[in-house]
Amino acid sequence: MSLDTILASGASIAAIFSALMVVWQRSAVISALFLVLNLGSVAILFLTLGGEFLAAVQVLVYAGAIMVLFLFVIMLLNPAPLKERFASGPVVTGLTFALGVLFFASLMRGVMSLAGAGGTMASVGESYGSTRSVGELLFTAYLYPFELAGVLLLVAMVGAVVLARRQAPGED
Amino acid sequence: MDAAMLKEIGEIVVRMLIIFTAVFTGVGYMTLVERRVSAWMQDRLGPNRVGPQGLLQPLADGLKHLMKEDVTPPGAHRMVFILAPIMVLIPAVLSFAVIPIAGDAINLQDLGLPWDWQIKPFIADVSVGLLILLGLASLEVYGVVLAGWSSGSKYPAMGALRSTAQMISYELALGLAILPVVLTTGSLRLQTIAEAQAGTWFGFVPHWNVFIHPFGFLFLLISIFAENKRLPFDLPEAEPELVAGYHTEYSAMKFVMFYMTEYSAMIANAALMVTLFFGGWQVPGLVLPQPWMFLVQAGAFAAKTFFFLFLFVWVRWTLPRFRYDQLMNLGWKVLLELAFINLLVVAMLVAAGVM
Amino acid sequence: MNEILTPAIDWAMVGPILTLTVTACVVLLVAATPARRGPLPFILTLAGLGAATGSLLALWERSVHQSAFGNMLVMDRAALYMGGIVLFSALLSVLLSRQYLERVPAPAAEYYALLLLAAMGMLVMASSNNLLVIFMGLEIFSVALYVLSGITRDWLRSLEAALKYFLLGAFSTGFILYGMAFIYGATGSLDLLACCRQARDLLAGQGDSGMALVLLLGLALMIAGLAFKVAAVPFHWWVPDVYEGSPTPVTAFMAVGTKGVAFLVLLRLVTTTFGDVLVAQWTMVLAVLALLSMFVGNLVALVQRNIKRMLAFSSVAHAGYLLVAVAAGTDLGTSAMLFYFAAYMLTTLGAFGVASLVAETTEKGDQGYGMERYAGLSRSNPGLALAMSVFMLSLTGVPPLAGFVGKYFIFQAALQRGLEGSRIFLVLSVVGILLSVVSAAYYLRVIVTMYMVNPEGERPRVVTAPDTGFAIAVAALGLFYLGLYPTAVYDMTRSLHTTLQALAALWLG
Amino acid sequence: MPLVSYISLSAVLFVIGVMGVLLKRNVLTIFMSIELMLNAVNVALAAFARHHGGLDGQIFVFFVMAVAAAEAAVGLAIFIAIFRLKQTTDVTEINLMRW
Repeated sequence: MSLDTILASGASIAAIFSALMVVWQRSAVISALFLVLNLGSVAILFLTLGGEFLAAVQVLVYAGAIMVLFLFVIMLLNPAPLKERFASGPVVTGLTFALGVLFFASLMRGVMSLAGAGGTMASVGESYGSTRSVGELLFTAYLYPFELAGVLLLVAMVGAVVLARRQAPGED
Repeated sequence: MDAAMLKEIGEIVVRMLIIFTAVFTGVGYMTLVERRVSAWMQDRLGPNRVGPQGLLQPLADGLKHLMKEDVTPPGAHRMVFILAPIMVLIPAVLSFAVIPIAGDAINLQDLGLPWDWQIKPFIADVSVGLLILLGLASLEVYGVVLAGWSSGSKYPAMGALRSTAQMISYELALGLAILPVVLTTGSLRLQTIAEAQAGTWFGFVPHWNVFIHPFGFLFLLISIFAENKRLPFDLPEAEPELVAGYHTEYSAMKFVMFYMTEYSAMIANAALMVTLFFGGWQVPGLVLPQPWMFLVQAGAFAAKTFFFLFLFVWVRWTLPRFRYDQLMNLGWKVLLELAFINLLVVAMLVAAGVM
Repeated sequence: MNEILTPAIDWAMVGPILTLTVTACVVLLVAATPARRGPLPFILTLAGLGAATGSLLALWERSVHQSAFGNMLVMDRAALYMGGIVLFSALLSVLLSRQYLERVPAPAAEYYALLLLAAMGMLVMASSNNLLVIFMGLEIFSVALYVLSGITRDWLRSLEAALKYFLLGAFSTGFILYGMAFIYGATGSLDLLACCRQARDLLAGQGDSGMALVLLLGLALMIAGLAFKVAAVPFHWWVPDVYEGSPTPVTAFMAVGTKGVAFLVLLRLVTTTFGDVLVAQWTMVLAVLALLSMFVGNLVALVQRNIKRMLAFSSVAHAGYLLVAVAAGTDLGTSAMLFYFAAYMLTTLGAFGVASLVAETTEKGDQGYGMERYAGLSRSNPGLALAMSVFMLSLTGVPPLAGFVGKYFIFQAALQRGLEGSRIFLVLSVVGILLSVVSAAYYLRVIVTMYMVNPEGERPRVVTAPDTGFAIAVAALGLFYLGLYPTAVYDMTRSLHTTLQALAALWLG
Repeated sequence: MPLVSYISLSAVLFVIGVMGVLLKRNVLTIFMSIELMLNAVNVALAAFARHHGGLDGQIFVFFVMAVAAAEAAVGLAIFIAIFRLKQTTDVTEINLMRW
């Protein structure tokens, strides 16, 4: 086994475990912590897939900004842990589980077809996934969506301010 | 296990030993430096009894904390309470892994040691080193939030909320302040950035980024003060308001971890400033054979870093504290915009071919 | 360092999108000044929408296949047509909003800016030819609409709508994204043109055979995600709550815009990109979705006592009719769908516009969407009652209104497929026509209430501002125009199908 | 790891996320489950990109992150606004409207 395979397998196990814990935990804070662990494992998976820039951005943006925002809001609201683990009674929960298993089975039916000869990884050069190569694509071929991302962030910023701002008296 | 692999592991271990020993010694003695300098500024003596000039004081402090009772408050969330100090310390220490302390690798045989090992001047050679540093800095927030939350008490919670808001806010300005350097250097690898600052203008002005990007440096300096929650921005731990902020409820070794985090983050940030803006390990015009080159460069790096550490202490005991709204206004309404304008100007100059 | 050469930009092509973005930014700047309370944001918004429409029309006369940014943006006539519908509905919705915003606690300037940005996102999605751009457009307008539906943030009902819309919208985005990931995995490209070629090769047995299943999975997931956005059963649970809780002009715009661009993307996917691959599969899926939507929408609408919820379920039913047309996959189906959509836009905007006027605002939020509030409206506001009757009749599909003509085209397309031997389309058309008759019950109940039921106590006159009245009148008259003279628009939609096909032919060429 | 392992992992994560959305009653946890789904998509995209040897998938992941950030900002703002009016994050208690 190569180092990459060991790393990827370990990260996969950590990712699945932490994902399960996100759903299983009652307390939102603990869930968020496991989600951070999940994001970290996925960052390692990105590394094994040759996406070093992606891995750094995953840590920086996802773990470092988005999840911090999550935790910040959880702390601000400080909701009491809910007594029930799931929203509905055992029957509905069981049915949902059955639905999930069905969905998973149909997904896997498609996915397993990749197990054949076609599911190999292309060999890529040293610069694959480097900051420069990703950046160059972003500013040439993907310039248009890149600009759109700017608009999207503007929308989100305006929206967050509009919704969360405390209203000053006499304001419209 | 064959010899080659053994050699590789050995090299890594030596690298880590060198850098982490330096860091932890630095952390220990920074506590002493802070107390002595503050005493000096306030016309006191400070701790000078344990060892000559109080040099053994950090050891004594460590021993004392080890033997103290470790209290977990009744309202605390036990697991997270224990996890928080670890989560805050690890990223702070990890950030040293990508900072280069000298130019070229050194062979242990040059030092008169029997092993033919090449010791690189950094632990990990990462092409996105700067991003990793920023990422680790943002991960430090978790420990803070969790410490405040898990203590199950009001003051830590308030302190943690303040810290988080402050750290998130100033992270943006910090990133924007650094970007001009990346723009002119064209790399996120710290060693490349340091190497790019070799040489001098007119034979005596070193080719350091601080002379190219003075504003960037200024903004970075201010953001770092805020990131580290040092005076004049130590609102999260403002004693008169919040006892000790997010780590109010911590005692013994867990408290030491927070304390160590504060100082190692300080050292890391000072080293970052040196690497980005003050030529890193560069000593202009110096050419020496190995191993002297390595040692002098490492020494120069340490000296430059210490200068900034001293600045941190100096400022702490000189300036009064801001109000919290002033702090937020400065971050969001002044620093962010200025840093952005600075970046825009540099970008235009680069595009125009001036830089 | 080697230079990075940024691509040349065709400014005319991004004209409509850019105009909307810039206008939104200007409105946001105005929001920072005292002028935010005046009429300036409203006027600027109208001007921006007008300018965007102008630049859209200017593009219409250019060649049929115009693209920019390496085919990421394709302003073909289908995109322009749907873009026109989006802009027109934004225009009407803004006209309806001004009076509404005076009595509800919402920041008007930000409201207009977000509405403009939502329209911009819809234009992006309608004109995109790349999975990534489709996704970005979808997200821009979705995020803007999440905010808009909760913009009256002192009302729990509105925030509840925002919450539900947000959670379910983000959930469905996950499905669309996963579908995109699989399509990318199977074809190796995000560009619909390249996907199109690769998909044909895959299905023809060239390339990696394992990928065919992955492609099918991707398409299925994307259809499921888009079915969320167009509010098709069984992905419709969010619709009644979100439509009821959101500010009414936002509901109108949301119902039209989201559906329009989602349907266009669906159309592009199934008729152009995967037009002759996996046909049996996607036809069946869409047909089943259509059948369920028509059933559930019409039957649940029967028992609604709240006009907004009734219109919400009616919109589910209409999503069903539109899906029938898409499923047909023929040129008749495509043009019927596009034509029906124009009629749907006018009725929806008009009906929600009247609903927003008749409602009254209290501390806790909008009240008075109950059916009983329409009692006696014919006496207090005869014009409004007449307009509402027109909308209800058009929704039912009564000649000579546009709704009738649209339904006629749709069921004609379905029947044609049915007569060619596809049994499911026979079922679809028969069921659809029967359910249309059933739907008359709840649409006519509104008219009956307005004209024949006496109100309890005095029915106060509803005050209609000139701009609101104008918007409603335009919608009502437009229905007559489309119903009496459908040829102009129908010919246009016929030609749109040709451009979509021509595009595919050009790609495969 | 071969491609099929990565995609299987992504499917597992995606289904866990879907289950979380359907089963949980805390809005924050539901939103976190949605983030899990997006993460699963990211794994699939990066793996497919590596499979094809192109970078388009990685670029897509980058945009998904931007979108996740935008959604987080708006979503959390909605949660805060609701919490301000009604002190709860329990979806089953946010139910003014019923049919």
